[in-house]
Amino acid sequence: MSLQSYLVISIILFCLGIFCVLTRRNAISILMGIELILNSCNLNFAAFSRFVTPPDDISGQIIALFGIVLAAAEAAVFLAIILAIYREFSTISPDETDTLKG
Amino acid sequence: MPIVPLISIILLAPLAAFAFFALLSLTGRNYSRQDLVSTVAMLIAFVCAVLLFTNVVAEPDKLSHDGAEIHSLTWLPLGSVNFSMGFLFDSVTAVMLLVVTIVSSLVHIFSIGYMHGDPRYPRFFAFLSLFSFSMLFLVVSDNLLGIYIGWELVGVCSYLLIGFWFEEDAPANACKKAFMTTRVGDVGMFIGMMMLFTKFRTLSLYGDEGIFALASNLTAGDMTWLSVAGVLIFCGAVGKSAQIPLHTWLPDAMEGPTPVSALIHAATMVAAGVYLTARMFPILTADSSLVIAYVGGITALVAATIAIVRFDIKRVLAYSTISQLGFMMLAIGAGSYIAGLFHLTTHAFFKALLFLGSGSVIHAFHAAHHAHDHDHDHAHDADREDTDTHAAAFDSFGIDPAQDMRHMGGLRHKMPITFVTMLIATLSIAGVPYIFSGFWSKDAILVEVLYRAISWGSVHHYILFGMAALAAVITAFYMFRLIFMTFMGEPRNQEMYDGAHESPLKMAIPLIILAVLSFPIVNKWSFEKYVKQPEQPHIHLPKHAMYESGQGALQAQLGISDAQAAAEDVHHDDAAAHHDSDHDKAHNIVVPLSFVIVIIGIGLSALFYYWKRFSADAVAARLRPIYTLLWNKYYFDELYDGVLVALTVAGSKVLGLFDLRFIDGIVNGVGVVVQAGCSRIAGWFDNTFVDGLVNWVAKITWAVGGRIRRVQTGMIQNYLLAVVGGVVLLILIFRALF
Amino acid sequence: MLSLMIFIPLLGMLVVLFAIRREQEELAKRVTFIVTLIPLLIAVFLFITYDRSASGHQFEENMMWIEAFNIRYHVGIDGLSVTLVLLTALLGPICVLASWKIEKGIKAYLALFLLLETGMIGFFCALDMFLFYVFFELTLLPMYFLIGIWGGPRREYAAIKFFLYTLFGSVLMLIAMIAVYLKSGTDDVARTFDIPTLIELAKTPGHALADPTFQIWAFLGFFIGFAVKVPIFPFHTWLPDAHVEAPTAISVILAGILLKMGTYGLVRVNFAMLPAGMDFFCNGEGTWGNSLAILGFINIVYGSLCALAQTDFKKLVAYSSIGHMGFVLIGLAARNESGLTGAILQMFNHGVISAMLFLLVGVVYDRAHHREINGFGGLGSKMPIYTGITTLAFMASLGLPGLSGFVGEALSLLGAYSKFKMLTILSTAGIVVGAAYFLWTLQRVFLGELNPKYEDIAEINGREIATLVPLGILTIVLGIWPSIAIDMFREAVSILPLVQ
Amino acid sequence: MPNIASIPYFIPEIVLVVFAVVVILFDLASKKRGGEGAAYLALIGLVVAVIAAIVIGSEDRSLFLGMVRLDSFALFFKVIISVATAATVLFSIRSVELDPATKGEYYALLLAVTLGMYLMASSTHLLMIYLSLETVSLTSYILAGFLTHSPRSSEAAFKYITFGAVSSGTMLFGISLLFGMTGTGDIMLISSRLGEMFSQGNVYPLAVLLSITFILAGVGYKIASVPFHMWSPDVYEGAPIPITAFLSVASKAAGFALFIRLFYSGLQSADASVDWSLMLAVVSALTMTVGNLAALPQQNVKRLLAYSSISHGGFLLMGGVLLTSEGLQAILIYLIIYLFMNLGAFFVVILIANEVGSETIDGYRGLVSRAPLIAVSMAIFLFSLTGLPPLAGFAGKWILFAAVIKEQLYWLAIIGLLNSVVALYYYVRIVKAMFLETADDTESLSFSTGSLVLLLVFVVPTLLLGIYWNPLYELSRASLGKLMG
Amino acid sequence: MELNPQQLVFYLFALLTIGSAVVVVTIRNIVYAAFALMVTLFSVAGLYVFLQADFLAATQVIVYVGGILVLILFGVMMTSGSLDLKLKLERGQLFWGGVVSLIIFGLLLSVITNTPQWDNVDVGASQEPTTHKIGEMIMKEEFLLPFEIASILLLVALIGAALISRKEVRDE
Repeated sequence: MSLQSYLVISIILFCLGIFCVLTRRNAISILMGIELILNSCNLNFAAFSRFVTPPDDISGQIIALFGIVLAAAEAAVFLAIILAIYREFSTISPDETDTLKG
Repeated sequence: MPIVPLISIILLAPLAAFAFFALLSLTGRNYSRQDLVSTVAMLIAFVCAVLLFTNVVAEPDKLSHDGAEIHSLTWLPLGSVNFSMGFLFDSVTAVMLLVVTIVSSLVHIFSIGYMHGDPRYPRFFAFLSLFSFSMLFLVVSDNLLGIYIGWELVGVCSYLLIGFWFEEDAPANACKKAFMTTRVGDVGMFIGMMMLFTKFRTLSLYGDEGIFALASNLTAGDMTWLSVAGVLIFCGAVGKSAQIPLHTWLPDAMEGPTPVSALIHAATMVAAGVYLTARMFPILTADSSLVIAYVGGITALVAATIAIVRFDIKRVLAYSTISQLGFMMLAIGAGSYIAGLFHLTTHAFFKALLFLGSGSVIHAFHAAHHAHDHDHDHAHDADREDTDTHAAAFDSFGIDPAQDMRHMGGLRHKMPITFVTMLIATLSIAGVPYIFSGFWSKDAILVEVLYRAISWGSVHHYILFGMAALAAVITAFYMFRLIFMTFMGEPRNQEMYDGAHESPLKMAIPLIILAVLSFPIVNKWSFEKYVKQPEQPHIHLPKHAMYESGQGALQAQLGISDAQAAAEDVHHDDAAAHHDSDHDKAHNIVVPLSFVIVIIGIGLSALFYYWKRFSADAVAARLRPIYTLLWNKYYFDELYDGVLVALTVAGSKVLGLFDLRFIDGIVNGVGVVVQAGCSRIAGWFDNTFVDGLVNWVAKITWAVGGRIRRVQTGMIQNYLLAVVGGVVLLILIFRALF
Repeated sequence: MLSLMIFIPLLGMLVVLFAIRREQEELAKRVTFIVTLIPLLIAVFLFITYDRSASGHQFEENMMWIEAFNIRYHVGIDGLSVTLVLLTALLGPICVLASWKIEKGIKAYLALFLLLETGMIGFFCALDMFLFYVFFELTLLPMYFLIGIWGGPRREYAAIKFFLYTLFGSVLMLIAMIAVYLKSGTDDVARTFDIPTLIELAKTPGHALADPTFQIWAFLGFFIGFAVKVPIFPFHTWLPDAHVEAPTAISVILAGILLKMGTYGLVRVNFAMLPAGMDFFCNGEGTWGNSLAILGFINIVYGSLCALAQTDFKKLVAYSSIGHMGFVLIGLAARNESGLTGAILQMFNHGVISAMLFLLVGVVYDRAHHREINGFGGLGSKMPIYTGITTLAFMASLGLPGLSGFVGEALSLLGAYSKFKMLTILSTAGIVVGAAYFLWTLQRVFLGELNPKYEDIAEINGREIATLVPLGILTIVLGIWPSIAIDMFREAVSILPLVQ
Repeated sequence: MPNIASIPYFIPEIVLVVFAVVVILFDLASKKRGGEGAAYLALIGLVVAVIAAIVIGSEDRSLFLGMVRLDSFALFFKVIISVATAATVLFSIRSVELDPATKGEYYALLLAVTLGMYLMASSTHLLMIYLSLETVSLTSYILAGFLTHSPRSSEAAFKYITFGAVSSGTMLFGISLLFGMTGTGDIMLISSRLGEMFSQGNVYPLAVLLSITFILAGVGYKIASVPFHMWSPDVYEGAPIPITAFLSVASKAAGFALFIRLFYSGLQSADASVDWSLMLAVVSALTMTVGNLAALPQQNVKRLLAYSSISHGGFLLMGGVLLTSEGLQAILIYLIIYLFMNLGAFFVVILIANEVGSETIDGYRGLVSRAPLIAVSMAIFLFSLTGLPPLAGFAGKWILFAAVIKEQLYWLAIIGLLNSVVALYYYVRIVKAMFLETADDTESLSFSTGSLVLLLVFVVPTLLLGIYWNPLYELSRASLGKLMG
Repeated sequence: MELNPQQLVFYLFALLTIGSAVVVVTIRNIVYAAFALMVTLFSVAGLYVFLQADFLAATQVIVYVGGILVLILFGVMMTSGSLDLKLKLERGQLFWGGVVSLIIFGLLLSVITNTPQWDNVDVGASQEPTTHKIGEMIMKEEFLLPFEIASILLLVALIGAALISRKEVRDE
């Protein structure tokens, strides 16, 4: 299991995340896409920590740890905003929230 | 006598008179006796001019061109180039000063009577003063720039005075036309000045650094541009002196008050062109001289023929003036400086006299008209002619009755002084030998032209001589036609005749004085004695060049080179002897010819209009087919403007039409085209294109702005696509780059 | 001394804004009038005490302003600027008098006017390029408001158009200016904005500033900036709009001073500082070598033809300005003594004459409330004094010798002829057309039968005459004895990079 | 410097945290919720933090084992950010949009976001960079969505967070790649390692390009550069005006601080082969052009100012592509000036929104007769934003373009300056409405003295800094410190 | 190439990760998508184990699966009302999204195969459990500051999320 095999998984996740974010028409799906992206990043860090940095340096893992924490915080705020939006627009399909434009 | 102070007084006196008026006007008031102010100022100038003339009398040889006194100071000190402004005093200046001040003074006096009762009476005199100042300034200037300044100033005074009765459309149009037409010529003059300045770095005429001194050193290679420059300067004179093709403004200028016509459009301003051409005499080349001579000759003949068919007394005189100015130009172009200036002087007096006389008649008739019709109470009604009525030659409608000779006749009984004085002037202009000044000057011109023809063997000068002689005949004819129709015979309009009366004394006195001046004593005496002909170094120059380049044979086929060859021979042989013999030969031909001219001219005129042996109507009737044809083909003329040129030979009356249709038509046409076409197009271009371009850029900017705005759809995923797509694009572009 | 002159109006502005209550309109006008008199007095003093035999700058004040860029507060006047400073100072009080009838927000109007005057005087005095630019731009804002608030029906359009055009020009100028600054030194050798120093450096062979290629580009940058202001075809279209919409006094300032800022800039910067660039565009060879003269020619003929087509009195005068600026341009392009003298003289004279013309248009507009030339007729009999003054102004403007307009025009053309023969000859057509439109206007407005509508039209009043008389006197005096002006700048011209 | 030893130098940040907590507690404790006490407490916190920061000084120190750096550059931005925040607090007091009931949390969040920005200005580790960016972002999302009863506000928050999350996710991916290549998170080390790699040819340039571009997505979103700008008009329009002002100034400033430190300290060595400065130059040109063009048709003043602030971001970015200290100095100076003029303009928007109840240009019609002082101030701000002398905006523009032209990027300078002409057009639309048009309602508006004084606080520097800005230059040079070579 | 069990498991996880992620992206039912995401997150945790990042794997499971996923499910429940919310896909968006994603994939693929630092990496002996080390680094060494900041961040997120979601409660 070379570094590349992890990286391939990671970039696939990343691209799927991007694809998801771009094409799903539901706010929560977008959040899921974001989570995919963040996961791919974390996977990267973990992989680099294992393969690139010296064995005793686990800073990559720690960065990934922080990534998880931030993802959680972001998800919380995101969902809170989605709730607010839902209350006001009664929908969570993002292209209907387009009163602000031009 | 001190020169500078006197000249200063001459200039300042009329200027002060004008300034007095102008400053007073600013406060909204007028001094009712402005006439006295101006007249006195003019008389002071006259006295000074007389005093100045004593200098010439005292030292007749010194004050020729070589010894001209120049008093100049730097006017525009630019550093390495300086424009000076100053007085040039030589015998010509002295004579011109005298002429101008005399005529001007007399016109002032005449106007006191003539303009009496006009609501803008003070203004008239103020303008006259301003004009006198400008004219005098022009005369005393020692450099082209100064002359140009005076030149334009007299032009603007002419403008103001022609348009003096601006409430009427005709004067308003005429003054504009006069200014515009002369300005076209002035531009030519200005270009000529630019050429000279660029070459010589100065516009002063005399002195070691003057144009003439520098020009005398020019070589054959410079002749072409010098000729062009000379002709361009002459353009100014063409405009101002109403030479063909810029002559059309002068007849219209008759819309001005008659004293103005006498002063400006007969005696002084229009003669300024001749004066200018004479001043430029030393730099005239063979080519430019010939151009001048032809323009003069053609003008003399064409204008004379036009004059035959006029019925408006002032227009006859106007065409006569054009014709006489043509004579002067011809003289100068033919190399006779003295004859040209001499004729200028004599003409100034007798033509001023003729105009004032006609003014007297008009004034009298106007009074008669006035008695008849109470609606008109201003003098200017007498001067009106509807310029739009081109049928004037054919039809009496449109000519003011007070100016229409067909209403006159037999006035010699009513207005003896006017009749006698005008008769003297007419005899003078007709060139009745020996007794009248006009003979001497016209004779001099004919002699000079013929002399050139003989001694150079120049075909051109023979032709010119023929034109001049013919013009002289016609002059005698139409002038006596005027006299006969106006003063002789029986009254044609009894009502008006009855109301006519002799003019008051203040109008009569100037007539008498001018009549005296129409006798040769004064003029001839002064001219022969004091005015010396300057050298024309470049008349011979092309000759050398020709011989040196070995192209003599080819050039010899052309008339001009014949003339030069002849001149060269004269130069190389015993010039003086040759000169005398040729000159005598010419003289011996011309003097008898003059008799013939006068007799034919006056005789024919008498046959037609006095004895009525021939009916003018009958002749007209015989020519009527041509006429009717032309008259009915009004549109045809316009359609084939160019064809009219061929028709000019058909007769003088055709020329009359030609004048109105063609030249005017061109000027008007150009005016219309320029105004309606170019400027509109330019305006349109400006609005649509130049502005449009800018607006277009603005529109594009807006449109792009709008598009960008539409990109901002408000849909978040579109935004995200932009982000990710943007990243991809950036990477792809920069990957391609590196 | 100069600083006093520059900043007194600014001070006056503060006084008018903060020390005078809104309802004290008369007081505000009087105060402004007096404030504008002070620069005039100073300007006259400068004019009298100016050492005419010296070529350099006089009354200099020079101190450090922004050290980081070696920007200095450097003011001074030389022959080129002293006349324009005088003109500006003279038009100040005249314009205040001409604005006496303004009713809407007079306080703000006067304050903006004073700010404008500071900008204009400062511009002509500035000897530091940065300062020069700041003052150049400083005139924009008050102008925008003065046109936009107090102007005619299309004022908003005119104001923004003026603003945008000028700003467009000035940004290009900004680039050129920064480039010149950066080239004037290196990181080790101090750079400078000092105009006299830059002029010297640009002459020094081998110096980066003297590099012809650089100069050509810099020239273009500056040129476009000034060309918009002058205005030079095809950047001129803001002018008719702005002039027509602006209130009378502001039209006077626009034509009298603001246009001169462009030409003054051309002389001061393009001509003096970028001789190689100038040479490229004026050497008479090929398209580029004739380009400046061609533009001058186009301005003359085009402006005149456009003027001929106008039926709006004010627009006609506005277009005539374009034509007259062409003479300046062609005189400059000649790069010789007479051309340059003519151009500079023409700047001053056009300032005086066009100011008169606009004031005169204002007079008749105040009475008739329209400016349609064909809508008048025969006013000459009802308003003789007005007609007289108008005739004087028209004659001066169409270049009648003996009045000031002639000298500048004639010298420009004389100078230009030695370089651009054909173009100059073609340009003389402008003289004829100029006469045509002025005379035609004269005829349509004043001659002929009196339009019965104006049976009761009032003659020009004392206040209006008072605004016109000083200008009229200048027109005549400078026509008769132009050396008064020429003496001022002869030495300054002599040190410019002339080409004989 | 080890962790414990670092703490004294970290007092400003600690102060902010403490005050944030105190504000919440105070707000909970105080009987009258929604009072201005919380605001003034927050203000005090900011002042204390700034004073502390200044007292601590700007001696170059690396704190917390290389996580953050204390230097003059950071200090400069801390002050700028604090001023902007303080202004925002003052604006918020006067804003009628905000629900008084939640103002306590609001001010606490403001302090928290300030903390995040402090860190953005001083982070020297990839993790800290990401963390600080997220702190700021998350708090900003909340602040943008803070308005009750306002769908616009919620929508703004939603768009903001979606956009921000994707951008920062992308950035994190880029960071991970960079980390993978260099094996470290310390940007100084990254710089030297990248330099080594490039000099040894031991690198795949596309990888570097890719990671830089991905990182740029995060940074660019913070400074709202094209194509990462699209959130900002919508968010600016929807968010409470004080927050809009705050985002357009403080957030942008912090973004630039981050950008400069990351790109100049960390990635400069990569520029040789991956010409990111050229890439950014293109981005900068696009940013200002798009911002300006899009601003042209706007009717909503807030939105118009949003686009204007995008274009100003483009201007600022111009200074960042030069790789010269002049360019960075220009950014710093421009930021100071931009701070005053932009905040001033937004303050006027707040005042008008309060009094007239309109955010559209029509609401500004005839303002000069209703509130002359406000109208004149607004005109000054707008013309300063245009960059007309003698206003401060010109000084900023001047220095910026001088730096650009010095590097002979003439094309960029010309685009920039032409943009300023376009900018004039839309700024003048507001001026036109205020001065040249007449109001339907001619009743004159009255404003509290405090508001007017606050307005003057922005007007005076906008005027003075245009006339004399030498100190700014000196300050910026000092602030740049050792950042450049 | 022969597969040892370890590799087999790895590929299983890899397949699971990608497969479930594809499901997340493509499936219409949002609840299914959420469950697919759970699988993904679990598999990633598994990969962490392979990377000998035991603490990370644990955190992944606890925080992601236990926290975030539950949040998401709550969100789904609270917002959509009906569980089978149909998601419409806009063709243009789908197309361009696909294109962009593919391009990025291509670029990244090129990066990971060509970056010299990531080639032939020699992996050392298996490491000790990382929990202790992580604790050390976070509490004592350079990651102290990020840890504290992260805690503040979480606090802010807490307050903020509460504020925003509380907002409509107050509305009533």
